[in-house]
Amino acid sequence: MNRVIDDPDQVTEGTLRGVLAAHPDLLVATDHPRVLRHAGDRPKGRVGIVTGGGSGHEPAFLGYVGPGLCDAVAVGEVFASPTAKSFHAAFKEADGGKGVACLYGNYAGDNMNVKMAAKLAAKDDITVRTVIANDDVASAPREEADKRRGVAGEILMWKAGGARAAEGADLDGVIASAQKAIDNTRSIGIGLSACTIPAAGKPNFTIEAGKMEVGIGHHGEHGIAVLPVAPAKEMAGLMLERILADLEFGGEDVSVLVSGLGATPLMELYLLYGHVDEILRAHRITPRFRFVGNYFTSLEMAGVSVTVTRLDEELDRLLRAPARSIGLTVAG
Amino acid sequence: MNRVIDDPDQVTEGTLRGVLAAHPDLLVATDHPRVLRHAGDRPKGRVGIVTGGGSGHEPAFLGYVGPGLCDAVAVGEVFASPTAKSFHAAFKEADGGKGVACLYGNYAGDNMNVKMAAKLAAKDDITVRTVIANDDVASAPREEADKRRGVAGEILMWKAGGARAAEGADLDGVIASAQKAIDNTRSIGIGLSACTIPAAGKPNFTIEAGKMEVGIGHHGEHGIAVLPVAPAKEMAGLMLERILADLEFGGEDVSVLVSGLGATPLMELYLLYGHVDEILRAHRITPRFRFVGNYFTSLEMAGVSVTVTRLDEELDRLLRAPARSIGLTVAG
Amino acid sequence: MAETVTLADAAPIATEIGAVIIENQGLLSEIDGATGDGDHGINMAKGFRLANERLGKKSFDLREGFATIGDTLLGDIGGSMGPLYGSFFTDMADSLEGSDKLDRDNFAAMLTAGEAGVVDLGEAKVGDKTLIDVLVPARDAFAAAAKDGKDFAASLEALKAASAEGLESTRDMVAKLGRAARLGERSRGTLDAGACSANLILQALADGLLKRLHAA
Amino acid sequence: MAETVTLADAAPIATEIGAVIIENQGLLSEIDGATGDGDHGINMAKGFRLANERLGKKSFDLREGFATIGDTLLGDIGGSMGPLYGSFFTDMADSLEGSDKLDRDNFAAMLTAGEAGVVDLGEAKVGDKTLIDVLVPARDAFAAAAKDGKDFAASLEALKAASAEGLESTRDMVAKLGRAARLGERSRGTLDAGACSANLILQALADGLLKRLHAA
Ligand SMILES: Nc1ncnc2c1ncn2[C@@H]1O[C@H](COP(=O)(O)OP(=O)(O)O)[C@@H](O)[C@H]1O
Ligand SMILES: Nc1ncnc2c1ncn2[C@@H]1O[C@H](COP(=O)(O)OP(=O)(O)O)[C@@H](O)[C@H]1O
Ligand SMILES: [Mg+2]
Ligand SMILES: [Mg+2]
Ligand SMILES: [Mg+2]
Ligand SMILES: [Mg+2]
Repeated sequence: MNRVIDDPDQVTEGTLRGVLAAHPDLLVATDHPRVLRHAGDRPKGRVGIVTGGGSGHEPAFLGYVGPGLCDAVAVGEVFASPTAKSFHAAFKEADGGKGVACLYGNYAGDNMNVKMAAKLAAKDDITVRTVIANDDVASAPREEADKRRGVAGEILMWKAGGARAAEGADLDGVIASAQKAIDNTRSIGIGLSACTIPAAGKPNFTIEAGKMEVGIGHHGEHGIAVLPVAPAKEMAGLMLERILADLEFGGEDVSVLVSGLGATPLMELYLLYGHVDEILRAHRITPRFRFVGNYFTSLEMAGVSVTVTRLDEELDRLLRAPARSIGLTVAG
Repeated sequence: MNRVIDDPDQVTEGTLRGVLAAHPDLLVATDHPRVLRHAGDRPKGRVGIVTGGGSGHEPAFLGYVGPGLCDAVAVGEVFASPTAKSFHAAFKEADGGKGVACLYGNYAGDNMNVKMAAKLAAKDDITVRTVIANDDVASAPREEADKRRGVAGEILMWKAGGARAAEGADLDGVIASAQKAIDNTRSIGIGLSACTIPAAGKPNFTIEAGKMEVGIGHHGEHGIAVLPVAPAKEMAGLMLERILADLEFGGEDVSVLVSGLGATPLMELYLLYGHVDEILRAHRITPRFRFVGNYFTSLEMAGVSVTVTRLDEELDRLLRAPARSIGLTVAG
Repeated sequence: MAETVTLADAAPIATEIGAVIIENQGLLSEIDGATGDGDHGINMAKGFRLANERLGKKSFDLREGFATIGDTLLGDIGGSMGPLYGSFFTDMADSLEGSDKLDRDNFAAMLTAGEAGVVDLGEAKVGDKTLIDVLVPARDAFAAAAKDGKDFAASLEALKAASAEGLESTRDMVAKLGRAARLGERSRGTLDAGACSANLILQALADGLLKRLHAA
Repeated sequence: MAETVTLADAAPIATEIGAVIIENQGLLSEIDGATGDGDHGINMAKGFRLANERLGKKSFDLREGFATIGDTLLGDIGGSMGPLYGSFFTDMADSLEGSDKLDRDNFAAMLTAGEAGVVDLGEAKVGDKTLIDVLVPARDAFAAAAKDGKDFAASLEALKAASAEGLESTRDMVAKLGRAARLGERSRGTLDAGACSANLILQALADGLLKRLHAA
């Protein structure tokens, strides 16, 4: 894999330097080198939103910091949780006196670091509450939904939580909306090629040519089946079958997000979206919000993820609210 | 290469179906299956903007149709010029009685098809004038600038031309601004891996592991040198050296666009941008507009392109003007 | 030996040309692969297959046949071949407007119109290693034979020979236009793909007419 | 044989632990590679290298040494190891607050505090195939020996034996937590990487104390 990097151990530093240079209007550095904050005023008199996770998933996580979304982000090494101190520093950056909602994904490292960070924040009298995204239906059976990983559905959680905080809701309200967003969201991915952590220099999993891994995780975690690569239409069918069975859909409208995992051309994402749209409509489900692009990636992994969110009036309002960030902009 | 497609001969159809399903607010089908038009009102009493080119470069070209950008697009097969009739149909869709500016890239097929289409349009009493992007400094020496290919710099041309048309300029004015944008724009790419046209099934060029092709074209056209993969900092240096020598920069501010070619992770694009920014500033050149992402791709080719546009007051105004499209949105 | 063929009688030649191109799809792509991107056969066969499909559904004379081919290439084949051969057939059809038969003189005019359409669009010159290196000598040989007083059939034989020679002449040329141009000297030593398809087209056209002239 | 070691005298143990981890970086990664993602050695060595660098620049006693290790792991090592071992060392350091020496009783309390920090955060149970499978039996063996009236040194020897056994016990376990858990039955048959690093840490700690108890 030929890459655009310098020292493989310094890719995260280099990425942050570039992001800050490119988006001074959106993101600023903080005293903590692995924490970025929204360039606007600090949240004052409203709930602050923090997220964080390993790098290599860009535009996640830092790409979802901005007005109407997150206030600060803790940035980990490639595919590794940020440190407890990073999360703690992010909490301090995002605190405006009304508490902090930490909205992140369900991975062991993140869970532990956030827990430690919340302990540290408590000493500063900062109230931190969390919503832990677990939208990946392939990562555990429904009875063990609390073991499921968070994937691209986190974006919906950030959007809902961020919009609710912007509306001036208190911490309970923000947490409730973010939790509602993720509770109504299901995702699943298909991997078509492996990816390589630059510092490791070789992939730590493989997907053979001609095979696809259904249910793959965002770091190459094993999925639920390795099958011969199917036509896009069948891929869409396979993915939606899982999602719709899990979501107990009752005819509501939905938001649909099709994300590339890194190396899959945009044309293929749109091609897949066409099938997803058709299948949903055949189930009398109407995609009211439609996102297609590289929203949550895994370095140069080829593949796609599909995320469906069941909408109610509140979620509709929150998704429609204005927001601006690298990864997602909703015009006001 | 595992892909998300159905019939390899039908990828363009599938892509268009998905795009139309995903963005009914932005794009609508026309009587011609390979022409999309902006979903808003047809341009009336103002100049219409048309572009077109082969597919596989998404979000180019169809991703730059929208308010403040292009009015209609002709879509070719993967990496192949749209037909003369497609361009002709796009001209008809974009004509609002004040003539059509066809802003496209310098490739033999596109040149011929646009020329034929303009002849056909003349019979309908539609005036068509063209600006032919030739921003790729690596594709011919400066003395033969008219042989140079159009690459990601086309986006600046569309933005300038589209903004000028929205301002209500006449065809001469729109053409002059689009031409000025491209005349002040230089691009160069580095390829890190080959890509495969789905219908062909195998790449028609190769880039070895550990090698990079400096100056590669958007379809894998040969560049100016095949070198061992260099650190990102050196890549940035190599690319800017060519661009700055060609642009005869006199201290003005610039717009910088770093685009991935398809399979290069966003984190690497930002990492590269950090170096580009630093080098430009060391040359006392200030990046006033900064775009980093997959703006103009080549299927799943790994690599990057850098595009620098020298700004004057007019170009600054036109780049700042509101626009909305899949590929580029500028808030009003 | 007849000196004219009605456009109605010559109609099948339109689809015969397509058949020859489709038959030689692999060859054309192979030749293109040596110096270009190896898709010339695909591009050409796609266009002529579509044209022949359309022609299969209606009755037409040779002018209408050429018009349909031209239209199909312009409407359905992008890249360079669509407009170049599209113009070739469209402009040939246009030149037959008002005629109901082909003779030595309007055939010469027809070829000239087609060739002019290609040059007008592609701006290729003889020696650039393109289909022009077949079209120009073939047209010139026909015109010269006609000027020498040769009959239609004999002039067509002259065209056939010059067309084949034109194709062969591209072998030693360095490509100046199209994808092969970037290879510079390395493009020398192989035939040009477009010249090859042009030769197939002209041979099929001439053979079709000769057969009908002889039969009459 | 002494029954106490001052925290000042014991200070070098803090960096000795780091040295052992750094030395065994390859081994730890190799073991992790069998069932996990093969980075345990990298993660651990990175943390302890940083901690030892920091300790190299100041004077400290064992409590301060552990506090620096804990702080470094929490501040500079993400993933699971940062918080787990970070808590382990931070909570051990906290338990020594107000003491200036280690004896059998406050050593037992210290170990208990460290182990509790890890369990509190990671919620692992004995048998889950994690570092807990070393920490718990080692702590229990020390406590049992102490209860039996064994002196500090003898209790440390009991800890060393139990720690090694604990590590070995992970070989036949099926992982229930962490990356290895997804392998299910396939995780049986190899040691656990975290258990291996925990054993290295406890052995180095015990050896360091034994050396100083014997020397006194
Ligand atoms: N400007 C031109 N004028 C005439 N013929 C041309 C021109 N450019 C290219 N050609 C012909 O096109 C042929 C290649 O056609 P084809 O492979 O179908 O298109 P592409 O080069 O786009 O892949 C060449 O062999 C050459 O004969
Ligand atoms: N919840 C937990 N509690 C205690 N130890 C754990 C827990 N989860 C994982 N571990 C330990 O972590 C070790 C792996 O560490 P390491 O490879 O550094 O991190 P990662 O699994 O994130 O790559 C495992 O061998 C196991 O001993
Ligand atoms: Mg070709
Ligand atoms: Mg081609
Ligand atoms: Mg590991
Ligand atoms: Mg790891």
